[in-house]
Amino acid sequence: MTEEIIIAGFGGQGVLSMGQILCYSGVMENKEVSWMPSYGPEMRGGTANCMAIISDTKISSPIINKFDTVIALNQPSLDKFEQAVKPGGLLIYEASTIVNPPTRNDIEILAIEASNEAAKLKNSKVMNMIILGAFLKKKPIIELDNIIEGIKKVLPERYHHLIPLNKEALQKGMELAEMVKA
Amino acid sequence: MTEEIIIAGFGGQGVLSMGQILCYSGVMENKEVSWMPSYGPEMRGGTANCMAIISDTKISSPIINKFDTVIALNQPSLDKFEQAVKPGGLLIYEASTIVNPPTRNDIEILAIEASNEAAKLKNSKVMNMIILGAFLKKKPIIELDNIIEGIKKVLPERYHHLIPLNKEALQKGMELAEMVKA
Amino acid sequence: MSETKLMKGNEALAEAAILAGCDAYFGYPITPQSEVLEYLANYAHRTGMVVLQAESEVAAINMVYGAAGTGKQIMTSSSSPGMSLMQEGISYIACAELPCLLVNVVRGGPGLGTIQPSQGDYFQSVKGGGHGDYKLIVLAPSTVQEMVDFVREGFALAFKYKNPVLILTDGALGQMMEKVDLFPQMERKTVFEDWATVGKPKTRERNVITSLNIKADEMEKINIHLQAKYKVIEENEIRYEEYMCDDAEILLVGFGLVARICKKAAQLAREKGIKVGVFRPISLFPFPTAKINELAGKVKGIMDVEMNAGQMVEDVRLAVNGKIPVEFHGRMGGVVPSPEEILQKLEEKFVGEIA
Amino acid sequence: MSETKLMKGNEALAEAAILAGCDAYFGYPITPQSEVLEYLANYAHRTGMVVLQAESEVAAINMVYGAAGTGKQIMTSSSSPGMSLMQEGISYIACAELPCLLVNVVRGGPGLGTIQPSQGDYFQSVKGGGHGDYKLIVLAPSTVQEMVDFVREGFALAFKYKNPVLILTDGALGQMMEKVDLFPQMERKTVFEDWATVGKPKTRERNVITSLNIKADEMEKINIHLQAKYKVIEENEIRYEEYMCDDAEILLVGFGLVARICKKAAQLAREKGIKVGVFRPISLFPFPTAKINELAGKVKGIMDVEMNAGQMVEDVRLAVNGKIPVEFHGRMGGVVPSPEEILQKLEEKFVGEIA
Amino acid sequence: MAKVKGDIVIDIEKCKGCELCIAACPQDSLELSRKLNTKGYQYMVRIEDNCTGCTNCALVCPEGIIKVYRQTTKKKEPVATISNLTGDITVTVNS
Amino acid sequence: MAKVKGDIVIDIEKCKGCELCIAACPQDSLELSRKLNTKGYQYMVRIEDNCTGCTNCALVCPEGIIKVYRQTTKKKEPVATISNLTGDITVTVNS
Amino acid sequence: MSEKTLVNEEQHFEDMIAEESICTTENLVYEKPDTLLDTPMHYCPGCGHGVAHRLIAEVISELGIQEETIGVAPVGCSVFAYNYLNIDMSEAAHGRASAVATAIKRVLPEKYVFSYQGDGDLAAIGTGETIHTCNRGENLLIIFINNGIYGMTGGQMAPTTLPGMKSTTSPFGRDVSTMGSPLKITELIAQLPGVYYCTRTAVNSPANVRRAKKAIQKGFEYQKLKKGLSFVEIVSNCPSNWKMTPLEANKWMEEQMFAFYPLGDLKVPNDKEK
Amino acid sequence: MSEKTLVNEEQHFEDMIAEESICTTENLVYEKPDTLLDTPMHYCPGCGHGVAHRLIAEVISELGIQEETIGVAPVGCSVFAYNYLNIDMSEAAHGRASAVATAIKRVLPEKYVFSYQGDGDLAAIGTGETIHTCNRGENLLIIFINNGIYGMTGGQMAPTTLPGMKSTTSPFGRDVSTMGSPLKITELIAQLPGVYYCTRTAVNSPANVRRAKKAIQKGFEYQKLKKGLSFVEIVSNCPSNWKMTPLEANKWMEEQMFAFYPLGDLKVPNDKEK
Ligand SMILES: Cc1ncc(C[n+]2csc(CCOP(=O)(O)OP(=O)(O)O)c2C)c(N)n1
Ligand SMILES: Cc1ncc(C[n+]2csc(CCOP(=O)(O)OP(=O)(O)O)c2C)c(N)n1
Ligand code: SF4
Ligand code: SF4
Ligand code: SF4
Ligand code: SF4
Ligand code: SF4
Ligand code: SF4
Ligand SMILES: [Mg+2]
Ligand SMILES: [Mg+2]
Repeated sequence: MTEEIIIAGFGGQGVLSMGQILCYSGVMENKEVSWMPSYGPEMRGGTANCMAIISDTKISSPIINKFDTVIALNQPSLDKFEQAVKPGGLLIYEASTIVNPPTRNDIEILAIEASNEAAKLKNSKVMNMIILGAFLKKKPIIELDNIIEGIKKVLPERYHHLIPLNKEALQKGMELAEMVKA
Repeated sequence: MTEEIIIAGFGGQGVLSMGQILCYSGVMENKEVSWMPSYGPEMRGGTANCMAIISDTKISSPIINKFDTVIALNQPSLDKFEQAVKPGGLLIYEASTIVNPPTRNDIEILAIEASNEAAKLKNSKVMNMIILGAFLKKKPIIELDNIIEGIKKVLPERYHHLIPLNKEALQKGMELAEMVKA
Repeated sequence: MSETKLMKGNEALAEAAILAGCDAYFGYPITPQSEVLEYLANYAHRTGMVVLQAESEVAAINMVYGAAGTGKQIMTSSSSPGMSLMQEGISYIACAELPCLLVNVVRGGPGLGTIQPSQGDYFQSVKGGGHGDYKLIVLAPSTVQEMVDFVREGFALAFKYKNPVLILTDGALGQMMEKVDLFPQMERKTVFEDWATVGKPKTRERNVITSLNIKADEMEKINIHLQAKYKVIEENEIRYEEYMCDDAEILLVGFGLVARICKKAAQLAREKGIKVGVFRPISLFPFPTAKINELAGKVKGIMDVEMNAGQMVEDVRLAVNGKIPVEFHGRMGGVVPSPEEILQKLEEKFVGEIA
Repeated sequence: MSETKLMKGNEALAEAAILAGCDAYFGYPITPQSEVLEYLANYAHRTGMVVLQAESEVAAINMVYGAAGTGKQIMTSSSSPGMSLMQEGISYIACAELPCLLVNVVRGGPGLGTIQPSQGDYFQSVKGGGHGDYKLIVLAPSTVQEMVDFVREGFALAFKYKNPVLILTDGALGQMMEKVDLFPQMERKTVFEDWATVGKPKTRERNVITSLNIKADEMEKINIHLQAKYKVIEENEIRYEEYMCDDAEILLVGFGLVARICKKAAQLAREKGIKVGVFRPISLFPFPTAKINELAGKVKGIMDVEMNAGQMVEDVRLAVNGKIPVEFHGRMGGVVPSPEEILQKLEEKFVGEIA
Repeated sequence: MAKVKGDIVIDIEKCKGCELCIAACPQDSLELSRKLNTKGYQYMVRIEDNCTGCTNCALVCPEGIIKVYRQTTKKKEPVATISNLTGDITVTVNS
Repeated sequence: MAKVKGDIVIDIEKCKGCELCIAACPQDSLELSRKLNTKGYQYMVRIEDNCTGCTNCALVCPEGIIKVYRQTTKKKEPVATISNLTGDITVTVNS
Repeated sequence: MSEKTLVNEEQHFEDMIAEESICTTENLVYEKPDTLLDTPMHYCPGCGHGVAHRLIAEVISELGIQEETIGVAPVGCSVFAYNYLNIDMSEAAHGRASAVATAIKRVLPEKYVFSYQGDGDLAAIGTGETIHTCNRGENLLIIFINNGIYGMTGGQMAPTTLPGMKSTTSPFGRDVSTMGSPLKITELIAQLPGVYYCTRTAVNSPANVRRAKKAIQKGFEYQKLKKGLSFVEIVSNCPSNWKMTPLEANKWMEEQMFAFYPLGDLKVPNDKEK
Repeated sequence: MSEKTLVNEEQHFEDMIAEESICTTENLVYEKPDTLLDTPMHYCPGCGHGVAHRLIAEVISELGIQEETIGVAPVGCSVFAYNYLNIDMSEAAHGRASAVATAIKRVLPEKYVFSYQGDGDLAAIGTGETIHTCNRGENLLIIFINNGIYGMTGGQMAPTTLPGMKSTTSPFGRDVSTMGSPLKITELIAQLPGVYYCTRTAVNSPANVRRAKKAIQKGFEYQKLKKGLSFVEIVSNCPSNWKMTPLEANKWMEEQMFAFYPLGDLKVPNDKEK
């Protein structure tokens, strides 16, 4: 198994930590992982993205330009990376703010209204976890328990009381993925 | 004609200006010239030397290690450069301070008591001009008049009243060379 | 007993410095390597290692010079513009034969450039960006694991040869996270080197750290000594990696991150039936000249890939010495080539050669 | 109408700067080139040229950057350690495409080294001692006359290509006196370049001098543009000198002062009946690669001679590309090789080849 | 003090919602929007009609995006050209 | 003030004839030699026998080559070993 | 955001249009100057750099010297100042802005030249250039944005970081015993004879903004009169790296920074030899 | 040389031998310290560097810290200080001696560390390092030899060159309007909180030599007490480049240099916050 993912959105949407959580969780399952942020000035206010690779075998290039899964959390990211999904791959996007939805038909597309759902959970910050849940539903490459362990690694100690909420969000995402699929 | 010379002595003995005078004078006679000082920390108090080349044809290397003429104004310089005279070449040295005179017999050697003679002229600074005179006697490569012109170039304006004295010293040197030769 | 962690390249490198028993780090912030200083500021107290944010890179490298003169394990890190400012100091360190570890997390140049990854400082690192004839031992990691390993190895080489060692990496390796096995905590230096300026006991002559010798012939002797040392390093310390080279018809050559992308390109090529191998120089000085020359006898052509306008390719060509064509593909200014693009260029350049 | 004078290399170069209409000089004292600043401090008032002793070489090169941005004729000079400190600034200048004239009167390195002549900074000058991919146009004079001529020529090239030009010379050429023909006084710059930062009139967009482009793909475009420019320079600006190359069986290759010593060695060789020619690259970048390659087809071997541990020899070897053996003889740390010694080495290295 | 009538126009698309203008307004005329602009920021809106045109908000605004108007006592000139006026309004309302 | 008996010994081979000691000597005991040492410098000599051992000359000497002696009132110890004494004298006179 | 006063803003604007608008050219009492371009600035919300830029632009516009002014941007968050100011500008290497400005002024002595520098730039890596530019009394203006931190690189300690203040490189707070006290470089500079005018301002409040503008204006005016060097420090904020909201940042600045860096003139023409 | 008092010196010495010599070990009241090696110094006749070296050696010998002291020599005429001082020493790149000293002290906090620097070194190219080393209050001693000129490179203008003073790069005299006023860096440094002790001395007269030695001694003692940075300026001469005899040079120094650089303490422990 090798899963090559890019996650893109605004800075502050939790783009980088989503990738990190996947990688930390991957490590717990003894997988090979690599996480590559687009660092730099865009991080300030602008857009941010990271590539994550989770694999059973050694990872050669940590930088790639075609992905098994693209996760886009805003319109610019969606515009930029829609074409980067490998044929037959998966595209997940946060749908609440999208005006121009994707158009490809050779890939699987999942539109998740994660912001709205997060609002329902009374914490807009868990939007990314909802999306992550949706992803994991589609690509169950890592055990949910290990994802929780990964969250513990990425979340500073003082926020660990929010882990149940994050778990809830993940599950919500999984549900939504189920529904969209249907 | 190509004359390759090295002049060596203590800093302050007028070593560098002797070479410069030869070169300036050479320029007046439309000769090719090059003057290369040993610059650097030795200049302070220690020893100094310069290589001068005067030639009718274009000068290739301004740095050489065998010379037609070596002029040594103190013991260390004599010790260092005696072997650098080409066979059949000329070695002139200031004899007043020399304890170990040169020993080669495949070259012409001129010992000039220039310091003592300079003292007689009541200006120890013209010691170098006496030596230069001796050299010019042996190797009349440049007209005396042009040497005087050369001195004018090298000597700061405010010392130009000393030119007659220098001329006298040059002539003294020529005389001495004559005598030694005899 | 080693520990597996998921770490950012820069942080892993900093952690490795602590574990290697590094005695002091002097540095100045610059993207994309500021995490090194930041990590050390947070964790170096574990060993009591000195961490000092200098007022500039010029100060930092001269602090390295001073501290390295005491015979301790000293390091600094910077990125391209900062490294340029260090060139005078590096020349001094190399000439004074001080062991120390330098890290350049290269970004796109020239000038202020970008903060994206690049390999544009190969020449500076390998040929000597500072004045005079000197060599750094240059190691180019291609994984976060090597960012860790080369710290320990770098210090060992630095002391073995009394020579500065440079880890030449790039912004991507500095910023990316991978799994790393950390080595156990090593002791900090407690024994003084006999050449070090630590205070002169009665039992020995005073030690002097200097790079000055005002007499040309003596300065030449110093140079001859240095060149002789570099020869020994060339004989003993060449490091490289071969990947599917055995049956390769075409060789990709690249260092650092690029080598990994080349591997992926080679995989893609093999999927298409093109026998491509990858040769990765790990030590850039000493350069694996002989090995490349040997491989040049076995393959039809070489494509060297770098994130610059073509720098290491000169050393590859010098090694190949005209035997076979050496092509070059480079991306500049912070752009990272993709595996697909490398394969495509390879096909273009060796259109005749490829079955 | 030109004037013949006997002048020290450094002073002749400074005089040439005044005559060329140079607008400003910024520099910091260092042996063996301090005479440049000193001469200018004495005589620059003739044209009103700005002469400023900076607080350091780092300040000086950044002053050059600032002043060059106004489109005027700006220069600096230094010697090896000082040039190392300028590397960051030079990389900025090259990237911002500012015309200016740099002079390195090389001394023996590395480190503080000696103040005697050397060619140890060839790599730094030609490969780029600063970070990133950039090129200086590098001219290597071998006479005091060329110290004069290359100032004028250097400014012309700098403006033609919007590129810094480096005169790479050495302490001996700086300190020695030779006859020079000076050219007549040229006008100082009065017309503003359209890209210069001189105050934005309403009639144009503002001008910005920068080397920053935070987007990697845009920074790559800047690099592609620079590389294309360097190609054009390579096509148009190669300079070299041949000396008795026509019937030569062995070639001595050397630049600057060394080429003159090689000529004398060639004379000595011919006296012994050995047909030796001398090839002198004048422009070190662009390097006369094609010409050397051509000559390599005609001679049995090449001995490259440098006052360093072997730097330009790499470019010679790249040019020869394995055709014939390329030997090297170098002296280091401020020692100047003698003609006799060169001849002897040549005989040793080509013992079989020489009739 | 006679009440002066003032007003402001801001370029909300460039507003970053820093709230410095809000803190600087002596009239408490300003607040943040609930909606986000396309850059993802809440932006500043005038919520009270008591602006005196004191310019405080504009002075402290880091983005330089506040225009301040104050009604002068002298007889009004004909208003600016329609195109200008529309321009302003368009920006204010929609962007 | 009781006149104190002093003396100095200098390493003339290292003297550079700067004359700073001469200027510093309150007793005018010092002068430059007419001869040169092997480095080419005139060197300092004590010309008057009125030295008080005040150390002024030694304090200002840039070369650190002046040893100063002052006769103590207490009974003399046997003089230093002959070899030492000779050594000093040799240095003073010939070098 | 206080919910009670928040009205639906679209409705609100519609109401406004309905009213007779006073927003006419003749009523315009404040707008950004022409010299400030419309390009949106890349600064974080609430960052003082924006205000400082605008003030420079205002002064240049008001003095009518846009065509004769050359600015020098540093390496720091304000590296892109040339994207916002509609004048000829040169970007300078980190710390060297004052050397760059010196050279420009020397070759173009009739033009107005200023450098704009952060505290890392001016008081750490650029200390030598700063001191010597000031000491030579170069006839130019240095604007010094002191936000007590390295903004651009993500919040490392600056020479001006306050004692005990946390930064990414002083994670346990600045320890003056190992990291030194904050460097009051402006106090040092004020003593150099080449410096004609030296003042410390801020842009946190309307009153301070006005004073800062006045100071910048003087800097340009003295330059015209060839008086030598003017040095205007602006104590500023860095909400992002201080990890505060802009309002918290300004409050902290007023309480902490102003205590250490008191606002006011350090050297004024009448008091030159102070 | 006054002919009248000059006696034949060889005769004179022979006379001395004839007399009973008082030059015995027990009568020895002054000789150069052991820490100063016998190597002849390369300095020009009358140069102040020699005295300064000797004083450092005396203090080190007297405090008995030869085994624990590490010196840092600069680039400048005193680059060879390590040839004369019998202690472990590091030569530093031009201007960076205080950075080098900082690092040595940081890794060997129990040792004594000093840097020895000229005015070009410390106050021109090394300004940044000087200010920051002092500001951090590094626990070491900086000895600053101010001779108003670049000695080693042949007499170029230094930051400390006096107004109107000629040098090879100010051949018409230092023009303060273009070259700035002499930089009183010691006055600046005295104000930094990290600096514990700051004084200006000279070595032109026996009394000043004694004072200078005392100052150097304090510098080492405060270091032992971990008080922070001590800064000892020694106003010195450069007969060669001033183009004067040593005596003329010292006279000129007393008249001109001391007027601009008045001797005395700038900061002493009791007056720390001055
Ligand atoms: C030679 C060099 N060193 C380091 C850097 C990295 N760097 C960029 S900006 C900066 C500091 C910025 O801080 P400051 O000057 O205070 O400006 P601010 O961003 O706070 O406005 C640093 C260290 C660089 N670009 N060049
Ligand atoms: C980077 C660098 N720049 C310049 C020099 C040349 N240089 C050597 S010493 C010196 C100045 C010496 O003056 P100062 O520090 O006052 O010491 P002094 O000789 O007067 O005692 C200079 C400019 C150098 N060696 N290295
Ligand atoms: S102009 Fe004054 S009153 Fe009007 S909104 Fe702005 S700050 Fe408030
Ligand atoms: S000050 Fe400016 S940017 Fe900040 S909220 Fe107000 S209008 Fe928006
Ligand atoms: S010790 Fe005093 S009295 Fe004796 S020679 Fe020296 S200075 Fe003169
Ligand atoms: S002070 Fe010293 S060097 Fe100078 S003359 Fe006296 S003994 Fe000689
Ligand atoms: S990082 Fe700080 S200084 Fe930079 S733009 Fe953001 S708030 Fe301003
Ligand atoms: S040049 Fe000046 S400072 Fe240097 S040794 Fe000579 S007198 Fe002393
Ligand atoms: Mg800052
Ligand atoms: Mg000096």
